[in-house]
Amino acid sequence: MEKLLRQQKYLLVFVALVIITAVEVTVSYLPFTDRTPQTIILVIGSLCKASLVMLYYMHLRDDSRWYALLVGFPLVIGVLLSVTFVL
Amino acid sequence: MAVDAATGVGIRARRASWLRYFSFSTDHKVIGVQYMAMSFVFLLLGIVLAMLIRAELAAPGVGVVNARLYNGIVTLHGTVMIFLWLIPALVGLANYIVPLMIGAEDMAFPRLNALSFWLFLVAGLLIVLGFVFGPAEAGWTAYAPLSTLGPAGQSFWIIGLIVNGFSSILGAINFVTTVVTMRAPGLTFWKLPLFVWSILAMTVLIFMGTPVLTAGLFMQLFDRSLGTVFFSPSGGGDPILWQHLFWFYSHPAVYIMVLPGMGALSEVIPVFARKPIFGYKMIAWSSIAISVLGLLVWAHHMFTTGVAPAILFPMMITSMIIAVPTGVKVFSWLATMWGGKLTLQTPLWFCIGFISNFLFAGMTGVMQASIPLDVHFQDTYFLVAHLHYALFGAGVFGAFAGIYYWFPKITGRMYNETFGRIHFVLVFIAFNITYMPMFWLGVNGMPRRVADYVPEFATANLIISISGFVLGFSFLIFLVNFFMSWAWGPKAPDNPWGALSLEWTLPSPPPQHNFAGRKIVVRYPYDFGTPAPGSGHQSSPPDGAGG
Amino acid sequence: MSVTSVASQQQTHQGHSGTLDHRKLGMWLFIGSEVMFFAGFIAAFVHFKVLNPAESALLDIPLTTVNSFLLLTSSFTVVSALAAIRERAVRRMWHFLIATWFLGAAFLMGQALEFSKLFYEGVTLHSVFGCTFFSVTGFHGFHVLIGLLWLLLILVKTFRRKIAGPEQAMQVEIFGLYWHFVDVVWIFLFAVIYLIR
Amino acid sequence: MKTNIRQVACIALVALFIILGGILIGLKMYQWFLPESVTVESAMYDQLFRFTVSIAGMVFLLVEGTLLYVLIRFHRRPGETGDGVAIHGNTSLEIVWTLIPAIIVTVLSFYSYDVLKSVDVAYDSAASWFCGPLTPAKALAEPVSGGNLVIDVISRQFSWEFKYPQYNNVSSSEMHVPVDEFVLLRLTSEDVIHSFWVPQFRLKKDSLPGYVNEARFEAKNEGTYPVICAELCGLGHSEMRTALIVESKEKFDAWIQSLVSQTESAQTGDPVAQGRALFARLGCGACHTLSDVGTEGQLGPSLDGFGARAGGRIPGVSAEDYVKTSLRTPNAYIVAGFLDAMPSFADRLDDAELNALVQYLLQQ
Repeated sequence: MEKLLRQQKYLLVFVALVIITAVEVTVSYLPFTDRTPQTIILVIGSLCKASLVMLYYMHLRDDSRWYALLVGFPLVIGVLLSVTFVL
Repeated sequence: MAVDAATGVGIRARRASWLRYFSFSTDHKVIGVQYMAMSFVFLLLGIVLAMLIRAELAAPGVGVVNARLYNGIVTLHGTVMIFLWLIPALVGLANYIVPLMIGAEDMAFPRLNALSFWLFLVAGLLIVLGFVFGPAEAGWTAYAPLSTLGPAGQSFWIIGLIVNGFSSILGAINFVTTVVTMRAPGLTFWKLPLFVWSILAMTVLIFMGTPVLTAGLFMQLFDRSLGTVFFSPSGGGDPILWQHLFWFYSHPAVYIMVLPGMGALSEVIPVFARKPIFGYKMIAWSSIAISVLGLLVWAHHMFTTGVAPAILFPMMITSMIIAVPTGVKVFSWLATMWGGKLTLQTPLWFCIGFISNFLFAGMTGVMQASIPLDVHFQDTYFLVAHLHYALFGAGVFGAFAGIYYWFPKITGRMYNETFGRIHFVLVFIAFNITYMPMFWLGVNGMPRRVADYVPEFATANLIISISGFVLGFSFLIFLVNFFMSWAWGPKAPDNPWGALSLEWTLPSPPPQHNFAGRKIVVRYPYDFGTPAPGSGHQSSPPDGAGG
Repeated sequence: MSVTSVASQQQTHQGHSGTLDHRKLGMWLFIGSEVMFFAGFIAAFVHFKVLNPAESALLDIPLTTVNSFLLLTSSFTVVSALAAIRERAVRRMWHFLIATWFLGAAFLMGQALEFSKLFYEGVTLHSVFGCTFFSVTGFHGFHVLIGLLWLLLILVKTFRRKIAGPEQAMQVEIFGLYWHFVDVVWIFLFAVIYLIR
Repeated sequence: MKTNIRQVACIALVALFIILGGILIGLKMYQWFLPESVTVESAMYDQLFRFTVSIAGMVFLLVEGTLLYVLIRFHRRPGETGDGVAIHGNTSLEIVWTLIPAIIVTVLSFYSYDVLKSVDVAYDSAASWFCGPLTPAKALAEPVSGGNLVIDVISRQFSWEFKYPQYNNVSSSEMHVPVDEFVLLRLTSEDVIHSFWVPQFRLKKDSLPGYVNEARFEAKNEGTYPVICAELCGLGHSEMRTALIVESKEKFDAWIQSLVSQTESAQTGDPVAQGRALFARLGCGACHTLSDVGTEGQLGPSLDGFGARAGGRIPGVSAEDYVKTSLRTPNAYIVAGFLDAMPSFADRLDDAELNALVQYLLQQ
């Protein structure tokens, strides 16, 4: 029973990923004059997707905090690094 | 090995024990010794190069070496001393000690551990051999586009550093995993020796910083071999990009080289002062703070490049804030010694030297963190002096404190205390006479990495060169002491210093599987002092040889 | 301050302290450093994209969208394979892993197609866009390739009954971590390189 | 614990000693340590330096003093056994020595920002705050706006060239500036990264290939000061220095006018004169000795009596071809005992200029 739920969960996550991707692609085609809102949507979208994969497929949600810490810290610093280079 | 050497058994056993060090061993102790031994080989090379530099600079005008050779030597000296001597020496020490300190039988991934050593060896050979194929002559910072235009040796240098990067990333992963998963039962994080804390902080820096440098090195390699234009302005590239990627690793590299020394101090000082470490948690947290802040200061090497203040100014502030945790460490060490019963033996002397030199590194560091001041200091001998105070005065002194302190445990012999003290006195005095005048030289107009200089700097440079040769000589005293004592020194007891951390509960040198089948008594490792609260332990003063 | 506790040393490499598995922790640390590696390249790409935004118009978004779906699906199949082996359903795991392998391979082929098209359109390594784009996506493709080889190894082990139940699930899980990470990298690359103009 | 009056007095005395000593160190270092201060900016720099070093001096006295005291007071006497007192820490003390440094560096940051605002062009506007002074190199082509004297600093391996865009782009290998006037520098490089450093100005700016970097200063004292390349730029790095002359407005005007007329006459005049001007402008003298121009560079071979030697150097290569090749692809022929350090001038000289230079060199 509980196993079945887990399978459903994985499937749901997958569907969510697909939907978000579809939304992202459509958004990228919309003829915005100002690109900023579009960029924001896309960034948020990809962040959502990444966190979905990491939380459920990589089991960060139920696993030890250590793993989350050890990958979260690089993620934050890495984002900072990239932001630095935008300037 | 303690068995009588007369019987063939003893001899064969001894020979076997020597051969281990030339094999693909997975024993963390053997690997640790391999690391340290190799690093000392490279140290000798680095010293020879330094002597050549000082010989060239002893008098103005082109003397001993020509400009090409000089730039090559400067580049190789920096690279060897940082990547092939100091970091490997400290990693080797940690490799030997950390598993013992946490009561583990070995590292978490013994084969990976061996692999990282042999990768390091390959990297070292690549970097040194590159010198033959037209030396890399862009300095150890390898600023593009000078480096992308340079001779073939530069490519060897790049590939060598990439391999070295893999080696240290694997090593770092191994350390963190070991400390997190292999601690003896009951050994909580807040009972870890501070050396382990500092190694943890150091390895975080390694596995965060090195990949970025590796990315940059790949780009530079592509620029040289595939004709990409990452750093070449003619193709629309940006030379400053390299500086960002390089310093993102190479500033943390400074803390990578200093943190283990700080850890060693936090071990040695309480033992030789017979007093608990002062403010354990603050010291542990300051290590973590240094490593986190250390990742956010890289642009302070680029204050003269004209990069946006929006990047430079925040990094100036973070650079200054790093002075706070480092200050906490220094004050805590002083407070630990205050009211103690200091046994002034070589390890403690090196700790005192560390504090004294590190003070200068710190003060000039804060000065260089301030953008307007640094604009004048940048790329001058002031900076050369500062970085040697940090890496040599602090990093190397800390390494020596650790090496002397754990020498009995590693070799099973006592080093010669008299030689040790001579070594300290010589290296401390020569060090300060060598590098102190460089502050003045830099401020008054001597840029770094010049083969020639104006006559008014002749006197200062001559003094520096002479004292530099003495400094180089002082290392020989150490090496003589090291090998003589290892071969013929008096047998060391299990715990010559009366220390309380786990590694001293083992025989010296420790058996192959460390704690296999032993009871591990976990306790707070700084439980010195009378009356010792909690434990009924009445510790006795160190009875080291010559003490 | 000084609590004293006594225990006998275990002989295994399994962690004494806590429930953390050292292989899994090692993998996560490796992923952490990989994050920084790609951060370096993505940073470079962003840097130049800001400097000259025009060039990325050549990119073929429909093709790469298909590629993204392939990779996302492969993530799903991997995690399902793990679930399967945990339930000792080796056959189901086998199918899922095979599917993963082909999805990954298809992704690589799509990338090869894309690269050849771009070359044909005259995007070379000698422009900032070219060198940043090819290096970052190329390194990602390289990671996919490594993943495929690793997966091949696991398939062989399964075939040889070396992986037959929850006892060996860890091998699949660690491979899964790697594979998901490669997917996550692609999620970011897809947004940063292709979609954000 | 109860504190008696003597303890308090003692601590107060030590604190006083440390503070006064620190300030003294700051003042003395400021006098002994720094070179002459020439510009408005360097004066501000020195103030900040004095302030910082005074604080550093206090820290120095505190730490080294404590260290010495501890060594003398607390070392183990012969035959002495036992331990120190088991003190594990003192929260309030730890807070104090965390807060005080924090406060110090905060103050220092604010002070530094204050100085930066007035010395660094990057802090002039919000725009430059976010993009910095760096602009693509083509910016140099744009006409100069504003009344200040603008000097384009062009660096190449291994010489400096100073262009004066407001004086129809005449250029010199020495830098002349009038005293008491704002000068705006626009730095760029033709090959690798160099760094423009004048110690007496406390001014250093990298000159990057492909970019224009900006710096400004206002000199207060007349005199001659060194311009030094601070960034490793190749084999001639240590030779890459020239003079910066601060002189009165009149002298400066005279100098620049003579330079303008010289340049015009050189352009109209015979190729030899033009070649001589080129030799001076391109800073060939940084590496080559040539008595006619009065240079004594050591990195490359001397060019005195070059015309006589050039022909026979390589069998079957005429003197003219030899010089042309040596300018276009310097590594084709290397004179024995010298390094392949010379950069190519192929795309820096048009044919007319190349010929002029060749003619001039063959005259030597």
